[in-house]
Amino acid sequence: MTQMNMVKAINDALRVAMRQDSRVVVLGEDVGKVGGVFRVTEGLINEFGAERVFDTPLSEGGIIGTAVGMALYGLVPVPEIQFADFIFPAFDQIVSEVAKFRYRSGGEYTSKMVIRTPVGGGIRGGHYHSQSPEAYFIHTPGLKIVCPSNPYDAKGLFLASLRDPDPVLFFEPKRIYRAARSDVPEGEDYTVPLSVAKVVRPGNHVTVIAWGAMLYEAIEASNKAAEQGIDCEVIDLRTLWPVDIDTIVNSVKKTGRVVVVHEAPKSCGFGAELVSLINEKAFDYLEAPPTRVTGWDTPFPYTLENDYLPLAGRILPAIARVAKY
Amino acid sequence: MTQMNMVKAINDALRVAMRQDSRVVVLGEDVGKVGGVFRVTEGLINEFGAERVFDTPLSEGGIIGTAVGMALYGLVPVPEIQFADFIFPAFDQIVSEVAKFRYRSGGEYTSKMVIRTPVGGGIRGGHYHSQSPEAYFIHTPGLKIVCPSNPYDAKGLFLASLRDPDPVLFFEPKRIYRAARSDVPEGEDYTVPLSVAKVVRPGNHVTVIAWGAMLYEAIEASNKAAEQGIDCEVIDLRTLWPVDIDTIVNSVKKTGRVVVVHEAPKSCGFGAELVSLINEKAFDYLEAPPTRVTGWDTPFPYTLENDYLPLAGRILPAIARVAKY
Amino acid sequence: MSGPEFVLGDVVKVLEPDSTVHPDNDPGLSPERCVALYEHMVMTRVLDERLVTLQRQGRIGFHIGSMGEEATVIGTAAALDETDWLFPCYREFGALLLRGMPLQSYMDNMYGNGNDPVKGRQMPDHYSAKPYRFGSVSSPIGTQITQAVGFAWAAKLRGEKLAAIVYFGEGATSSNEFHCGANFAGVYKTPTVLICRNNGWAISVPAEKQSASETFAQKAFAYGLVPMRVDGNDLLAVYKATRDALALARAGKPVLLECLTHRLSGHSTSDDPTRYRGQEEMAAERAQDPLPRMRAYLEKKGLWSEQKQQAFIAKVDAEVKLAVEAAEKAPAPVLDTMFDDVFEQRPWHLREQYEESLHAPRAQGHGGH
Amino acid sequence: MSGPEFVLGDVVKVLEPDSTVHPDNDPGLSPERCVALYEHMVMTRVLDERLVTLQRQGRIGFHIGSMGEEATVIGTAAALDETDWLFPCYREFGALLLRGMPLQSYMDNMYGNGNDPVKGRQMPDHYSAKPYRFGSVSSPIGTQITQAVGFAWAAKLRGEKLAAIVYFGEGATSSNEFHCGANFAGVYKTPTVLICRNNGWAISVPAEKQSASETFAQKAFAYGLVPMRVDGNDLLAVYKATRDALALARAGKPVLLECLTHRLSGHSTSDDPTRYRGQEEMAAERAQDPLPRMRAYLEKKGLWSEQKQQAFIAKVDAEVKLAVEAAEKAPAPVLDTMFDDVFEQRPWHLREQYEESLHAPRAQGHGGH
Ligand SMILES: Cc1ncc(C[n+]2csc(CCOP(=O)(O)OP(=O)(O)O)c2C)c(N)n1
Ligand SMILES: Cc1ncc(C[n+]2csc(CCOP(=O)(O)OP(=O)(O)O)c2C)c(N)n1
Ligand SMILES: [Mg+2]
Ligand SMILES: [Mg+2]
Repeated sequence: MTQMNMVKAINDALRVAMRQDSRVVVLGEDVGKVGGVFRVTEGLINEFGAERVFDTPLSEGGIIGTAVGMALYGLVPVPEIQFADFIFPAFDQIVSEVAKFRYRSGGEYTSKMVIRTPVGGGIRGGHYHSQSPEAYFIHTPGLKIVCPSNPYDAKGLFLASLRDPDPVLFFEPKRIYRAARSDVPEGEDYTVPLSVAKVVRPGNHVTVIAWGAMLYEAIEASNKAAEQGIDCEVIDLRTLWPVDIDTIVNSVKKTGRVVVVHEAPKSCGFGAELVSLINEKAFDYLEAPPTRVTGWDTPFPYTLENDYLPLAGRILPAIARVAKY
Repeated sequence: MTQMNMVKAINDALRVAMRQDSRVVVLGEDVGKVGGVFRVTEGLINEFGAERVFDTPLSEGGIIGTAVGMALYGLVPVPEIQFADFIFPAFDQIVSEVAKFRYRSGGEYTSKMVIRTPVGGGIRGGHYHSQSPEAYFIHTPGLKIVCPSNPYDAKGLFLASLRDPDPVLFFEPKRIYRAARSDVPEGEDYTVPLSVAKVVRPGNHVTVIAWGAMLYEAIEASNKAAEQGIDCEVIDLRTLWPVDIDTIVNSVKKTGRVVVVHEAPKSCGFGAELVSLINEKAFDYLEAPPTRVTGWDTPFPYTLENDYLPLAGRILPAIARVAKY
Repeated sequence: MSGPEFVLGDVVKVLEPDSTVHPDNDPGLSPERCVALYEHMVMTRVLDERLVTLQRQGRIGFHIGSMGEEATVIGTAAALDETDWLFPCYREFGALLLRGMPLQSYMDNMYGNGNDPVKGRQMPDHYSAKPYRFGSVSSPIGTQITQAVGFAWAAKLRGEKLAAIVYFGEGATSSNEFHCGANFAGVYKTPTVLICRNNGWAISVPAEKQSASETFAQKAFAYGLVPMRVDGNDLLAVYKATRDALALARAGKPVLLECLTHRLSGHSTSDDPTRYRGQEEMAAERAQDPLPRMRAYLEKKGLWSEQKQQAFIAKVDAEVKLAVEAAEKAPAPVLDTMFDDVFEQRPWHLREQYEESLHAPRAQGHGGH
Repeated sequence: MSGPEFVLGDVVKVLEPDSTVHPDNDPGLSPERCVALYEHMVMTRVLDERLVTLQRQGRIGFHIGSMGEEATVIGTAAALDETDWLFPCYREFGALLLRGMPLQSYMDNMYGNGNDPVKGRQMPDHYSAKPYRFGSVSSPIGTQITQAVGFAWAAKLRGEKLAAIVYFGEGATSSNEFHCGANFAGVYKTPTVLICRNNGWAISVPAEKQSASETFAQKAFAYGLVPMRVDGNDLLAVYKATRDALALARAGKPVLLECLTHRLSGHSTSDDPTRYRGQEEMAAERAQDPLPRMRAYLEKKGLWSEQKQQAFIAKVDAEVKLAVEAAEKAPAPVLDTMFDDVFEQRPWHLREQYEESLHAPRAQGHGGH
């Protein structure tokens, strides 16, 4: 086992995958010599050559569109979108093509790929280097959405995503790219299964659902809540869609109280779906209104970034409110 | 008053607006001589000339991008996207630019426009001529979303949208373009205010929330429910965002039971937001889990279209279930 | 220091209106092949007419045809090697059938019935046909272009010797996807031929309003592609140009091939072209119909006759009639199929939704016919 | 029948390395104007260096500069009439200041403080400046191109005699928005000059991998635009070419103007160019620095000297120091501003969210400094 950060762990996952399966190719802006602006693809071009790692033109539509073609051929492309905020020029290809290809072709074709992209705030990136666009893609039938919170999971979830038969959007929380460290078996192959959430802190009073970078805020708030005698159960979703509904429902049946945390704007965010699912499946157990602590319904600001993000300071009062309801 | 259908009513609204304000221009694919594939812009080019009504190249990104530029200049563009399914090539301009322009420029610039586009199923259009993408835009701070259910409202809401200072997406439910008829004061100027919902059927047992074409299904189901002794209150949202929360909450406080209906896929659809808002604002009044009757989480199918849509036959059992809970 | 100069080549032509053949460009097709391709054009035309009627009768929901563009569609597809791939726009059912898709499957797709290879999920004329090395029709304009380029790029990376052709209209050159696709083709030198069917119209928008570029072919210069133009109403010229283009593409020089043709009908059964086109102009275009042009050539060579024409049409009519009957008899897709293929396996939420759908009363108006 | 031929014009040049001036192209700027523009280039350079230092010291979050591209940025902006509009990419702070934005406002933007005209909402170097007929910087590549075209189109429709120029890098020519914008400019003959700053790199991707087109200017042929190329390190040539381009654009012939220049730094303060560039190559580019070139010319004409240079730099340094001090003293934006300008008025949900935010403890790490 080696201690590594998330950047290194995903890099290691890519190496393992590419060594094992020559159909895996990496493409995107600056993924070659520079190894990506966050260095996630560092060194891949040296190991696997310019026939499997491509610096592309500045064209997200071209990256995803050609990746679809590669997938139709039978390769397993891993396109990188430099920041999730720049996925929108490729939105038509993702929503109209990647998501619908298997369905519309009666199962003849699949557009299997894993689209990697850094998401979320925390690097002082302002509107356009901070967004968390998961809700758009969850609302689009045909896509799976993953967001790891630590290096071990990141590697295992990436390898599971790659082997899953369906297209996956792999969201990398850039705030913890280097901050989160864990033991990761370097060069080894293992998977962390999709659609299986993880109870990272068991508890009985309030269920706190989070993922990615905000998981740490949820844990911090829960630890503070414990000082007030509130015993939180914190769930790391890991896969956002299809979500592990059983883990959520089991927890809520126990606690009757829920706080959902995410960075994306509140309205029509994934939090809304989670609240609705909990209503559908555990209404009779609810002791308090499921509560969302999220980014505000504004563009992501620059200077006030830390007032925008749903950090522990904002989660804690929500936990307290829900616990006391 | 003249009886007219929704196509004619919106056409009339455009005429009224263009006569009154020379800054209003219309642009889009086939909006000129042909008057749009649904004829909503019919005759405008004759009355207002090729200097105010533009047949554009096949480029939704170009349509919205140049419309932003026109708006920055001070015109009030009314771009048409031929089908809402084809809005995605312009997604970056809408999400990154239209929605954020006022905010990011500190209020210096606005990108005021009304984007018109036909939405929803009912014309046997399959995946790509049937979608209802409202949730994507509600999740994007900075946009207002309108969807009328009848010709009178369509005209009044359009004129209100045009005069509102913020960018509006005006979704026209194509299933009822010609089927819905009402008295509309032709050539006259009037507005129906944004963000004001309408109780179209008062009732005491179950609140049914709908809009656009599905409103009629909600009413039909409610009428059938009445035969079973269930008295539904049906709300036509008219403006989806910012939603008229008071009308919803007042109704739910009375009924304690809610069914939300929409055509878009269920997961992360606008129904989820409504359920969550109701939880936040009327939890203590809820007698049953708020229930969603929506399009399934699949691409929109062709032959089985009527099994996909949340028609009255699917709404009725949901009402009954919620009423009996 | 001066920049590069560009010269756009001639428009490739083979068959003069008087049926003489330009010897330099003659692709040298055998008489049998010429007849077979002509027959295929006629079959496409007959199908087109019949499908429009079925739509007018309310028996199918929609049709988008290739009337007037048969030489372009069939001439390009005929030039492919067996191992090559074809990525369609939506007017290429002639190519689909040429590649081997049975007429019955096509007709089932037109009805969206339970036998439709795409399970009744898409509108008519939105076929997929992987067994025939034929892509999947998608309505959003242009998306197939980047995909074809990516496919050819992948084949090249894997050392497989194939080329891919991709169709789109001149209107589609305005799309994001044309730009992305052409650019990637140029940069990665993918074995791709981009086939622009310039039929002069994007629904009601004429080509002159689509782009201020003098020709569509010259857009190639923006991407390092080879520009070519061909008389798209001339089957032999289209065949010849496509062969040449494929040879270039295989040699690492992707081509943008503009086929000059006409749309001798409305955009689709939903369109009424008289709202935006003059009668005279349409008549002038009908005079350039690729079918009589090829027929005159075959007749001059003694390979075709009025009698053969009648007999062939009768044969096609009979086949189409049978296919229609079978398509109309086929059951609608079962409810189950609505929830399949979203993912390879149904996750819990789709299992639940399927269960829920079983309890709902079936709505009226199923089955597409 | 033959297609059109294209000839790409020469690369416009005025100032030879030995400071002789090509008489045909000399724009005939007054000595005062020449000095003023040179001074402006120097000021930009000094600012660039100072801002990089501030970023390294952690006092500002980010900077994206124009080192090496000063002649391109300032030469183009200087050629505008007062009434013309300018739509920036993100390296045009030199143009911003030339148009009249006070240095202090720019510095406040770099700090995202409470005096920042865009209220601390965007990253540094993402300014908006409507009072100066200057657009709004947006990170997503290319979006400003269609906007500039739409703006110029609107002005033309309203009969206002103005032109709009829009900046973007050669990398941005691959974006959807370049394609849409260039196409609409051609079709509607908008008074727009599309300025491609070809600095050879899109972060780490070299221009040769960006497009297989031999030049970026020739992409004009795809859209019916006029192609022009200019030595982007030659202030006088850039000025001259832009004046010519503006005249064409005003006459209904929009121009794609490629400025050949170099990025003499990393992409931004986040980038480390040594990872992908050789020392020699970078040194060769530094030898083409536009500043010494213009300085030599001025010195030869007796308009400049080492003494003037020192004095001017000292003056700028002092101004920058003051601006930095003031920016650092300014308060951070108040919480309130986070909820303003999403809509013209706050709807209920933003009123509620604002209330909620007041009750939350303020997080650590505000204020950008
Ligand atoms: C992204 C998108 N926008 C609009 C449409 C609607 N539409 C369908 S076909 C068409 C015109 C296409 O013209 P062209 O590319 O010339 O092809 P042709 O139909 O002439 O073969 C339009 C506007 C669409 N399908 N997709
Ligand atoms: C849509 C989009 N994709 C990617 C990026 C990340 N990015 C920022 S600048 C840049 C390179 C731009 O190169 P070029 O257009 O040549 O301009 P230059 O920086 O050289 O002036 C990239 C890839 C972005 N901002 N927007
Ligand atoms: Mg066409
Ligand atoms: Mg560059």
